[in-house]
Amino acid sequence: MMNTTPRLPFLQPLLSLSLLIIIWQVLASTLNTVVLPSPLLVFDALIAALSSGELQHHLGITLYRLAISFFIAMLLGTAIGVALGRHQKTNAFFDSWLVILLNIPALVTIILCYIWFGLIETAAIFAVVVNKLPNVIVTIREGARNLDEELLEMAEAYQFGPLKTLSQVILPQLYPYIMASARTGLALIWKIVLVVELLGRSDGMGYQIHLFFQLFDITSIMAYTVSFIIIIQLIEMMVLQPLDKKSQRWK
Amino acid sequence: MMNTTPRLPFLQPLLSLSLLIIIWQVLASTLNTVVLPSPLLVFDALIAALSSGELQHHLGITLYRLAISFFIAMLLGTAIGVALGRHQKTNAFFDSWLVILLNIPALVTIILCYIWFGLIETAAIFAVVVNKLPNVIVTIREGARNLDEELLEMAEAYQFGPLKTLSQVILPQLYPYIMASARTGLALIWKIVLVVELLGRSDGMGYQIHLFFQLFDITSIMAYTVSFIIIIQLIEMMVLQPLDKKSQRWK
Amino acid sequence: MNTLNIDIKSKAFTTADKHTVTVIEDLQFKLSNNEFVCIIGPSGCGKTSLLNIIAGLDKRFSGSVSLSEAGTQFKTSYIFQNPRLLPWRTVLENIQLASNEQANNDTKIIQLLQRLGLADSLNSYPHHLSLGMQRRVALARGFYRESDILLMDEPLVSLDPPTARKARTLLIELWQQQARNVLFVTHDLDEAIELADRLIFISSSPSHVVADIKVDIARGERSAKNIEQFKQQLSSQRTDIAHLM
Amino acid sequence: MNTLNIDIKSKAFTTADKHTVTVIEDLQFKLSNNEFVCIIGPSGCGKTSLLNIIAGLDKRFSGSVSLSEAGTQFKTSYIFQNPRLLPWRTVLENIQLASNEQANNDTKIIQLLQRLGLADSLNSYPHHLSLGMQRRVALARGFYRESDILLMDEPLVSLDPPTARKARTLLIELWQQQARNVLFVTHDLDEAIELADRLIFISSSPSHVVADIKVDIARGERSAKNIEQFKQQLSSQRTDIAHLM
Amino acid sequence: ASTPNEIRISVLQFGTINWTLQTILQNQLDTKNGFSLKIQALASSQASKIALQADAADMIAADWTWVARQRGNTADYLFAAYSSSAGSLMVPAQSTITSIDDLANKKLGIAGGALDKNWLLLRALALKNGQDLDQQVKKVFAAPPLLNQLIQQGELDALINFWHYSARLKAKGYREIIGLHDIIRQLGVNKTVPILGYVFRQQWADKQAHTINAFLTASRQASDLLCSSEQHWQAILPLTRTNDPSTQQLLRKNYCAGRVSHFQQADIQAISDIYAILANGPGGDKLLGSVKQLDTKLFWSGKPH
Ligand SMILES: Nc1ncnc2c1ncn2[C@@H]1O[C@H](COP(=O)(O)OP(=O)(O)OP(=O)(O)O)[C@@H](O)[C@H]1O
Ligand SMILES: Nc1ncnc2c1ncn2[C@@H]1O[C@H](COP(=O)(O)OP(=O)(O)OP(=O)(O)O)[C@@H](O)[C@H]1O
Ligand SMILES: [Mg+2]
Ligand SMILES: [Mg+2]
Repeated sequence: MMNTTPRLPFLQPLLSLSLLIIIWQVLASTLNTVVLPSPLLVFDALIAALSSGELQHHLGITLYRLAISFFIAMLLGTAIGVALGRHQKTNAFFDSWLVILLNIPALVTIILCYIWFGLIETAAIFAVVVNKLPNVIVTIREGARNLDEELLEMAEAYQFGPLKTLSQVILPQLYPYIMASARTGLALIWKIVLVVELLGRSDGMGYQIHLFFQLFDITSIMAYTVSFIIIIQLIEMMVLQPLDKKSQRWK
Repeated sequence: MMNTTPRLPFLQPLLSLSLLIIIWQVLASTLNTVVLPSPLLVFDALIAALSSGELQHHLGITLYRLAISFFIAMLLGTAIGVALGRHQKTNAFFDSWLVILLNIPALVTIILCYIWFGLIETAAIFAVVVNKLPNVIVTIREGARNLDEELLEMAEAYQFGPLKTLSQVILPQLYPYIMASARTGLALIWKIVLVVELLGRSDGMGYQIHLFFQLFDITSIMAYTVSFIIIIQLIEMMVLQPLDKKSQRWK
Repeated sequence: MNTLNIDIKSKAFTTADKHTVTVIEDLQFKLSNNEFVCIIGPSGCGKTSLLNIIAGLDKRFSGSVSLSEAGTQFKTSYIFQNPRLLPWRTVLENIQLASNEQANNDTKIIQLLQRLGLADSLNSYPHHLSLGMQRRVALARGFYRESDILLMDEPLVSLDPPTARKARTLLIELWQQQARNVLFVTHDLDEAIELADRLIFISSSPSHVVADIKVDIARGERSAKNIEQFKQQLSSQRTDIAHLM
Repeated sequence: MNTLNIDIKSKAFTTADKHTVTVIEDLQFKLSNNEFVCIIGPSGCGKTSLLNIIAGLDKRFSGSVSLSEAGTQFKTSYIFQNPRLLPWRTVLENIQLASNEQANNDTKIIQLLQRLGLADSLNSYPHHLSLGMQRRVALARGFYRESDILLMDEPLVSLDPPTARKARTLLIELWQQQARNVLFVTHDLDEAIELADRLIFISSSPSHVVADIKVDIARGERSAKNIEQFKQQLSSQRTDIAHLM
Repeated sequence: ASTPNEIRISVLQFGTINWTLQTILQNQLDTKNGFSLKIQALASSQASKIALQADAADMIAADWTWVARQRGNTADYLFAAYSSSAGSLMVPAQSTITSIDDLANKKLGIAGGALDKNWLLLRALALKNGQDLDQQVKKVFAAPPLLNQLIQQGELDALINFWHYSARLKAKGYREIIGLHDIIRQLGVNKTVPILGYVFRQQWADKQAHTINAFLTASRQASDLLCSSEQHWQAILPLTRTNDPSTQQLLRKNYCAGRVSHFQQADIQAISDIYAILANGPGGDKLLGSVKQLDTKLFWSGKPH
């Protein structure tokens, strides 16, 4: 694989986004339905939502929930995933728990959390974590099962100890799995947060989007979605991609 | 990692499931709320749903949708993931499309699909695929970025050609990523199918579960969930784990 | 095969901290008439880089690797410095996969493996073999494949002397049966003199050819004594390359 | 360090098709008094398996590896048959990580690397080095770490003769500075005679010790000539192990 | 795209409209009135709105507030009144709350989110009394069934929910503080207006006016059957999804009370007045869009436009 770094790192995304917007515009004007508003309409709605300050409020709250549950789920999930991936017996025992946790409908966990904890913030965040956690575990577990045994032997022979082995030998090898988890995880958590907010919060993007949905106001839904995607795209460009580059330096 | 195969492969899951059911029973009887029905109640509801034939009908339809969209998403996602992981330029161009696709709320894609195609089966399946696809792509892409360059060079020197390289060199290395995708994917698709069925189908588990939710009939929701989890657990034990064992034979 | 012209003006690598290091500079030689050529040079001088370029794996260099008859293609077999077997394929499958024939001649593969002392490991996976055994499988893979040029990057290290001896005999035999050009990288001068038609000595990097020496002992007469004598002669006559021996 | 008793009753592997293959059977020897012992045996006989057992990496064998003074622990340095460097760490970091000291002595590391001809590669990543260079880094890593026993699995293959010579000198020097037991696996009898106090010859698998020979040439006098003479003598006296040379 | 005289209608499986529709089918009121009815049961009211958009249904059920808003977006929907059943504000039997003035600092559950018409009208009424509920109560927005559960767990002090959820609470002994129609009356509109109706495209209606009128007749006949005949009521009883006789009775009572027999100019006027109250009240602009004046053309007049 070539490691050619493009001279203008922002040119490519810009071009590709423009193309996407053009496709969107063409589709919108040929179909001409309320369901697919044109980019301009959405942009107007976005500006309106911004200038009323509403968007910032809800976006902020959702991002806050997203951030907390993301970090909890990633940390916990990586720890459990490594443990299960390395200890076949523990895994054989807990595997079915994991299958169950993975496949309980979000609806069920969310309702249970709300009923048990009440309609409070903790319940919402807990519900999101419960929904994301098994995905992280399963992905990291696959990675932990496929570690390079030669390097692990080296670490053992040189008596690295558990901490050094984890940080210097295991985690670097899990990097692609962690990144896959993080990238799909941000998206998944965002989708779960939407449902969590819909079912029992009085603020946040999910709450708002559902209000718009009741009014069938697709334009506003799109505007809110666009604002969120911009944030994620920024995280991708400012955090994840530089991280990729840094951690792949040795290749 | 030890490769000790337990003599009774079904004993472990059985034990762990029993433990889970005991915990559930204890929780249910101490809390004593409609929200957490006891295992026995859920079992009764399950039997009732089975004997009325309703469960089989809805479960069958949901599994059918799940199977089709799962295979489409996995095949397409693996292909695109490998392409993006191996071609940095293509990836730089399409990366933001992927971010967008990942982060469009399921609600939006589902509505758009239904509006465009009508409330038909194709729309439902397409909507599910659109929601799952980017997850597969992102995971496989990480794998494709981290292929062993030495083996790829070997394949090139020995003129394997694209097909043989893919099947003999690339796919075996992607195996853990594909399994991570498959395991989290079944769960994700199931969750999306629930929403897809809620928003525009007159059958399937999602449709049923939401009806039960409106009546706050948690027992029936649990019964339906349990039936689905049993299916997935069977897939795990009959298909995925033997596949794991077979493909890891060489270790 | 017609003459292969190797003319590498420069091969450079970029290091992690963005420096450019020139590894090969103005390295030229020719291969023709199904010659067996050994390449000798210090560790890190660019031998593997050179083989990679010739095998077409590395295209980012300035210069050319070309045939005298333009337009013709050549097929390479490459025995890498480490085995590079597919871990998820058995010994037999690994060798079969590398062949460009439609139908595999399993008897031939088994014969090859037998002569390399691997008759029992036909259906083993590489992870279940010792490193020396893996290297021998890689040898068999390279030998089995029909090709116009055989590249070998220190193929016989990690083998015990009797096994290495057998492998050398086999190599020469196969090369005489299916004539082709061979480029053989080694650090072992004895081995080189025993095998080669020509010895090419390479300087440390940025590397170029410092000596191109014909081994003029007849193939039948390469006894330990004669090899020792040739070596003595070489080191006394060519003091300029004494530091490479 | 007190005496290390190696007594392996049996070491077996299970292959992919569920067969059990016994690789080592009744292999015993002792290590004491900071000896330098070379192990010689055919490829695939179980030398690496033996070192893994001694290093404590493989616990699934019957028999024991024990110290004469029970209860004491020993620290190993292990130079594997392939480099096994952490790809995401630079040369310097790889060596630092392997040390069990609290504070690293970078000057010492740099000195070591310099003597191995790697002064320029301090901050390179392993992937950017040639295989021979990677092996030298692994050497430096093993040498740098303080330990009671140094295990080396064919550490000097893939090195050109001058570099290998330098590495041998360095090894002996370090061993004399920081006395410890050394187990050195090699296929090169010359090298073994030059380095060792004792040569242990091992049969093909299921392997056991077939000869345990003291090298009685004083360390100052191990010239090429004396080594050659020792070899001659050995092969004429011990015809039972001629097939291993 | 449907065959002549056919109506494809998408409704909630357990919604009250489905009681009526099932009765039509069970008694062949559709063929008797000269049309054929095809019911597509869906699991959420949003799903039926998608169905209408996707042209997978000719007719759905919705509030006139939603229709008004959609007309603002150039969707040419029409509304034919069906029921005036409406939600109410409920409290536990032993609660100290006796009027909306007592709501201050209480935990109030609100179904349907911040733009629910029940909530907006309640706020308008409170504002008229000099109280800003939006500031003064602890609002809890959540899904309707979840709210019903939460108030039974004592997590809420009061709850505004949709009418069939309120009815279930009432059957359990919960007390109604005020219903939507009382709120409207106190706001100065002295008429019980329909809330829910059948909604369809104008384009379709222009071609199917006769069928629609036949359908509306059948719908009224079916409702009357349900309220007058015990046998017919028993036939749809499973659709109420409750085994408790008192809840069943309450549901039936409310259902029958909500029937709309005549829809006249006076109703349109009253709805216009309510619309004006909503539009000028808090949150109204969001619910109804920028249109401050009800477009009275949205009501089905019985003939093509
Ligand atoms: N994981 C394994 N599973 C099955 N067999 C194995 C495994 N590891 C090694 N063996 C077998 O054990 C024998 C000894 O292997 P080992 O690596 O110890 O040999 P060695 O003496 O180091 O050889 P070499 O000189 O080639 O490195 C070989 O025949 C090999 O096939
Ligand atoms: N990917 C790379 N990036 C940067 N430098 C590299 C890279 N690959 C090789 N080099 C440098 O190129 C030089 C030659 O490497 P090469 O592997 O060709 O050596 P070699 O002659 O095969 O050595 P050896 O005998 O040790 O195998 C080395 O100095 C190495 O540091
Ligand atoms: Mg090399
Ligand atoms: Mg070995």
